[in-house]
Amino acid sequence: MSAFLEVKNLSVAFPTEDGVVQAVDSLSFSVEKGKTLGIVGESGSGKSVTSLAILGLQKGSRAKVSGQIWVDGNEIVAASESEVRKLRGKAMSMIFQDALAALHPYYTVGHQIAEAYLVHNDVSKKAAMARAVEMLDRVGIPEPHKRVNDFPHQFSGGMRQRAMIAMALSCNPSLLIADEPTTALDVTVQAQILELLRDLQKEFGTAIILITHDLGVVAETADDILLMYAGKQIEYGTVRDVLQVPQHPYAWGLLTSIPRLTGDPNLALTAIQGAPPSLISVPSGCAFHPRCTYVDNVGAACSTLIPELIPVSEGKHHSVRCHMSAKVREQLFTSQVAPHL
Amino acid sequence: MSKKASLAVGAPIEGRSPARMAWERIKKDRTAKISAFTIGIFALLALTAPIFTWILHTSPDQFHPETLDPSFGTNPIGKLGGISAQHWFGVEPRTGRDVFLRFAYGARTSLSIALSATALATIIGVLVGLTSGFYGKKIDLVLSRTMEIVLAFPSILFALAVTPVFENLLESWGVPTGNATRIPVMIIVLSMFGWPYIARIVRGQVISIREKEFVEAARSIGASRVHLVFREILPNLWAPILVTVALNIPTMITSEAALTFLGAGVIDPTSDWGAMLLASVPFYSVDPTYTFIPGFGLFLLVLAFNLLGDSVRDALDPRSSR
Amino acid sequence: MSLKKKALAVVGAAALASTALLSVNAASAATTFTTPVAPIKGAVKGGTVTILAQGDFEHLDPARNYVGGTLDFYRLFTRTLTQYRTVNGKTDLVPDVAADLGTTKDGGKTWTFKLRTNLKYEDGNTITCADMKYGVMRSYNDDILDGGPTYAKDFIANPTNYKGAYTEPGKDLPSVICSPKGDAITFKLAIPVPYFPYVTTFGAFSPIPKAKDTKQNYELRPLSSGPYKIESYSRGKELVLVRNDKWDAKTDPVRWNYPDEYHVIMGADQNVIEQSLISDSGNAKTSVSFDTNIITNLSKVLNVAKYKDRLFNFDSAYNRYYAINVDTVKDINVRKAIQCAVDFKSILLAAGGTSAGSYANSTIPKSIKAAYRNFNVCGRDVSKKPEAQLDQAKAFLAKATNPKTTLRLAYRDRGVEPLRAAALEQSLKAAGFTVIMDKYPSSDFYAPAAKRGGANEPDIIQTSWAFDWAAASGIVYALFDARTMTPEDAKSNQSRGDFADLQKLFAKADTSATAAQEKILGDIEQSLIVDKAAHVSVYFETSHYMAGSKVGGLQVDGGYSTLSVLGAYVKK
Amino acid sequence: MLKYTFRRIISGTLVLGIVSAIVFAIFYILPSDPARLACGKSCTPDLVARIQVALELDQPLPIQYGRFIKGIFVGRTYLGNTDASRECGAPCLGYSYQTDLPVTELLLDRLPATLSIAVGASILWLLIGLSSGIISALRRGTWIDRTSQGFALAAASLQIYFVGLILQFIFVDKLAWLPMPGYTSPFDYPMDWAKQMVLPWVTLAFLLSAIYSRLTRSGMIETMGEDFVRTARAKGLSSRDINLKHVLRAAMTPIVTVFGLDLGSLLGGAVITEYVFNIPGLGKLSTEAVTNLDLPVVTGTVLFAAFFIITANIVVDLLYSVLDPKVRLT
Repeated sequence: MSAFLEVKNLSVAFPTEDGVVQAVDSLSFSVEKGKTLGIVGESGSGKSVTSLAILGLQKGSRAKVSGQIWVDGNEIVAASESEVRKLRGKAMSMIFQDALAALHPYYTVGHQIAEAYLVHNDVSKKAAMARAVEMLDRVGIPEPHKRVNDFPHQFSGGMRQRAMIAMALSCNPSLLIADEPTTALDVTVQAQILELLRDLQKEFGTAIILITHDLGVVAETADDILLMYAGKQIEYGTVRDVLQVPQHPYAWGLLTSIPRLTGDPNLALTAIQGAPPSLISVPSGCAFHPRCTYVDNVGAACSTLIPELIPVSEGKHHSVRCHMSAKVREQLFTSQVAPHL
Repeated sequence: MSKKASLAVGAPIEGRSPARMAWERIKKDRTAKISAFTIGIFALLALTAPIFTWILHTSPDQFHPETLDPSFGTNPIGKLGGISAQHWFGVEPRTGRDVFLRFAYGARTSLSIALSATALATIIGVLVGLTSGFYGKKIDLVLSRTMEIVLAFPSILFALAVTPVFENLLESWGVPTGNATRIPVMIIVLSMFGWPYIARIVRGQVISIREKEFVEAARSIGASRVHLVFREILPNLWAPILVTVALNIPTMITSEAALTFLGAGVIDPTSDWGAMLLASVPFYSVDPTYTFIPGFGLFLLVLAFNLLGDSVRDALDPRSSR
Repeated sequence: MSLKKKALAVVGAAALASTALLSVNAASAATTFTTPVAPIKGAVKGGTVTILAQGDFEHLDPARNYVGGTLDFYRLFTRTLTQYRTVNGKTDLVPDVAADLGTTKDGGKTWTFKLRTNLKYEDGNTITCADMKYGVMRSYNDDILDGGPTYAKDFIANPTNYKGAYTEPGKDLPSVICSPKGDAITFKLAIPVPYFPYVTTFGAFSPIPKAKDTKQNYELRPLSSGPYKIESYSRGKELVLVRNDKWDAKTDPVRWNYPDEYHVIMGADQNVIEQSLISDSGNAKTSVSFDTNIITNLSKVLNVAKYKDRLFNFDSAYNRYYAINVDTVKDINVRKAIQCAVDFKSILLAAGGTSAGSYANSTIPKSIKAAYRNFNVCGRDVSKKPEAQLDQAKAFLAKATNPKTTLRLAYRDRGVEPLRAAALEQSLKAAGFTVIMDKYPSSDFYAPAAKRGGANEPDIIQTSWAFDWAAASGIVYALFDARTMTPEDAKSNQSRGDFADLQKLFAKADTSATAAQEKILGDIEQSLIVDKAAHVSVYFETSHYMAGSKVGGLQVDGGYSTLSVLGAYVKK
Repeated sequence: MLKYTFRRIISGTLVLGIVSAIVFAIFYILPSDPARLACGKSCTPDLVARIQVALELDQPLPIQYGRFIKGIFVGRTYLGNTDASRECGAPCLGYSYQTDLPVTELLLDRLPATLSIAVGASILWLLIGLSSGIISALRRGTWIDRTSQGFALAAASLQIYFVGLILQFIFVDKLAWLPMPGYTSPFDYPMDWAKQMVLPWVTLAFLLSAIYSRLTRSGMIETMGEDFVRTARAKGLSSRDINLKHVLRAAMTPIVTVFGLDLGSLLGGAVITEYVFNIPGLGKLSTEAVTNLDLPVVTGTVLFAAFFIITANIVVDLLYSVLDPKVRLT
């Protein structure tokens, strides 16, 4: 079975007054039906831009998109807006980060869900509203037939996020992109939402892309992980591989900065030094090199050459972008990183 | 009329030397440069008007009956309102006064009244806005209500109506009649309706700045209120004030011309663009040049100020729409 | 410009008019016009003629009416003893309630008019001689019925010192006598008034039944004796006239009755009415105005053919002049210098050029042939050389033994008057004078300008005069006779002239017959302008009235110098 | 909502009261004597004294003001300057010095002309302003956008009294397509009414549509960047639906506000437009009254205009709560 979503060499660039911003650079990955891919990175690393590119939402803007995106056999990058439009909402839909901003303030929640349903289904408005109630019920909104007439601002944060999910799922999409769906929510609600996503995935066999900066969330929900830094994928593999034997120093940094109940409480948490780079002036060579503690192991290449994405080991679905050799990485991981995990 | 809509002024400017950054942006902005140049020309014309009196050997008030055709509705002899080497913009019907000189001296009147009114409105607006925003509570309530009430006045109508009243008042204090009372009255009336716009913006800004750390810091080391207001808060307000002032000037210019056009402004023989337009009404159909010149001058100057105002706003707050 | 000022100016003249002589169309008095007026060519009946007015009528009470446009208009419902009839551009005096133009056997001291006996009011009652007499008697109460001319009271002999029908309700006015049959009325006058039949055109000589007189409220609903009656009158807003079916066209030599209704709509301002008439839209098509001269849009309407057709241009009675105050400007050479410095051209330009008026050397118009003199002012024919004579002005100023080079110019802040004053200021300056411009508010000008003495007494007064009827007597007595003045108030003698030689001539004129009197008055004016240099007439104003395209039958009325609506009809 | 409306009306009335007090005070403290102004041409000191009593000018100012306010709400009785007393029914704003007509009546007489201008012009400027603004926003950066926005910027810098005369010169004098502007009753002569109103409408709409075009454009563009618009696209809505139902709907709210305020201030008298075109509306009435120092009429027009502005403010606030569900009126 070929992957439901196949992204090949995706690049997105924005021309600005101060030069071209390469927001996403030659990204390749795939997601199969019923599976979840977690895309992880700091803000500005290109996660959201990638998701918008998949939905073809940069069409008509100044963004320059290149590469290929195949959704259920349809290529998105070269397709026209009207062709992509037919796929949106139905073949693929998206849950946005800030549900308050992402919902229209002047329309009721029910109206907005029904609207999404109406676009792709030739039914009466009444039937669409019934669908909205059904979806709200499904995502766990109490008294959905009443709340369906509420405006977004009348919902609590968690409920708004559920409403977003209801809207995104109203047409049973095959691909769901969830952009930081739980960031703004408190932990219990966060768990409920993730639980909900999992249930729905089981029921509908949806492919999910979960965009987050929270490795913990990914660990719980995803099948694959894609690690992004400054617009590039720097590590890609199964959750198991990436979390257990992470290859990239950035991944090490991320993992050691998470407090764990199981680890050695005497070991200090290490934070990644420095700040994420501005996309206007991406460091030359490996974009991570100014923050990388292991540059000395390589030398000049780090600041001059952009490392290739190479498989960690032959034939394995786990790749990394780093100048260090596999051997050095393994050594460093076992000696310096593993103790902190 | 809808100036209120375009007065949306951006958030406080932060970062390193915002003035420098804004200046850099303006220097790159061609529209801003052309506008500034146009305004400069008008200002120069206004300043050097007496030189032209000397060059043309006549004054803006001098009648030239020889340039008029007494039978044809007192129209200037010759095409385009009597434009000639002697009378560059033609002459006025009925009197034969030189239109170029009246235009130049009119720029003087219009600009000086508009700028004085803007200055006065800004001073009042800033003081009221600062007081209202900084002290809050009852003072704020009273001042905000005052602004509300002033804005509820039908401004043109009221300005027209109070002009004779103020004039009477000044006269009763011994100021001679005519433009000696009219001009100060106009400045007062124009600024009377101009200050609330500025005060409103300043107040909003002060409220947002008031609680900022640096103010808190100054407060904590026991700085006086005057020091706080003038040394800590005011310097951070120059950007929104500048934008408001920049966009206020063209409004003042047009209001001045409108008041004069409606007969409550500058009185003949003092030159003024609004007065020229008013005087052109009986002749617009036979001598459109005479209507066109002050009208177009007014348009150019206002457009230049509007464009420059927009540029200043964009430069100070690039996030605002462009 | 409203004609109201004409009336105001005339009030002053009326008081002196006791010896005046009417010269316009005097010859027609010999003929009688008792037959109905000939129909207007092409006129049709029906429709409504609208009259646009800036304000309400000052007074509609016949005894109080003294305003040009209203004097024309009120004839639609008021008949007077005699009246003017204008047809085909010719104005004649005709008997109206009277059956003849009056006869006198004692050189104008006693006048008898035969009366028509078959005339009816709108209520069906017959108009009687007693009603005519009552009309005169009530007009004596000019304290209550103010505003009108006082000719009746001034001319009719009053041996019993009668005070009016309201003050002395039981008393009689013995100088007005009705014949036993009631078919003739006789007036015994205090002095001979050869032109008395012209005086009887005024409203005091209209029939008013005593029973219907409501004193000062009568003007709200005057009883009609003409072809129309008042249907409704809302002061300041609207007056509606409808046909009066009791009126008999066969008895009326003056009036027509083409439209079904006349509507007077009041309260729009000058420019609104001008534009409305020019636009010819809506009911403006059937509209006309008698108080709105086209001023603001004059250049436009004069230069566009389609407007010209609807425009009525005619000389008004208005003369614009400068009075030179001989009390303050004592040296004749200074006055002559001022006279020479007056730039007729730039002043008329400021007023609107030759379409707005015509140059005049004299305040007596050319049309008053018996009195007009074609003299030069400052040695030149002003209609040919209207420019200022600056060299002569400077020469005169140099000759002055008592030089006065700083002059106060008094003028009114109204319309183009400040601009005209500015034009004079400039030429005076060019001649070497310093000018202090004294602008007075429109509402308060005549009194301060006429005040004698004080630091602010003007040296030159920019003012105007409109004659009540076309005779030198209506002009010269009012403007130049020193006897009108008091030590404090120059009244209408703004130049404050009191010259012994001229006063002698006045005395002679007082007792002279018509033609001789006019000649003497003409001499007085010429002397005052040429020899005394106390007066500079600049121009006569031209009236420009406009009518809607659907109004026909309008005529320039020689009696009232206005556009008459008597023959108006709505074009089909 | 009802409670809020009620409260707003109360506070609006209060503001109107303050405005009226200020207007009243300024005009009646004025050195020139109202009685002298009301007296007219043939004035005598005796008559002035009589008028002073008739107009109650001999009373202290607060009492005069109190009676003035009483007149507005319940009417009042004037002595009249002759002998009969006059009943002036509520809302009584006194009598004009110039025409002696009740001010209320004068205002109502002039209202239709002003209403004609305001309604006609506002329809026109909304149509032009909104459509050009929408097109500009949708075609952002294209020549259509640049042309229309350049035009709008220029138009916003033009003056009614200049454009009015120039348009009149072109369309009335040169081309003779239109009659001189003025006011005729639309009920008697609808075509003539429209023809005479065209120029005032176009002139006013020309300038205001420029402002609305800029406002609409910037509002649309700002809204287009909102997250909810992205959501709508992600749902697969057509661009038509997105622009009309999502973008425009959100961008309209502030425009409705501005429109309400503009219309409100226009209803009090389109002073300059009426003056330029000589339309006998409220604005023209007020300029005439100012020229003649007809204080009761001046007071009346200023109050009437303030009434419209304040009412417009209240209506706009209520409307806002309907348009924007987030706004809660408390």
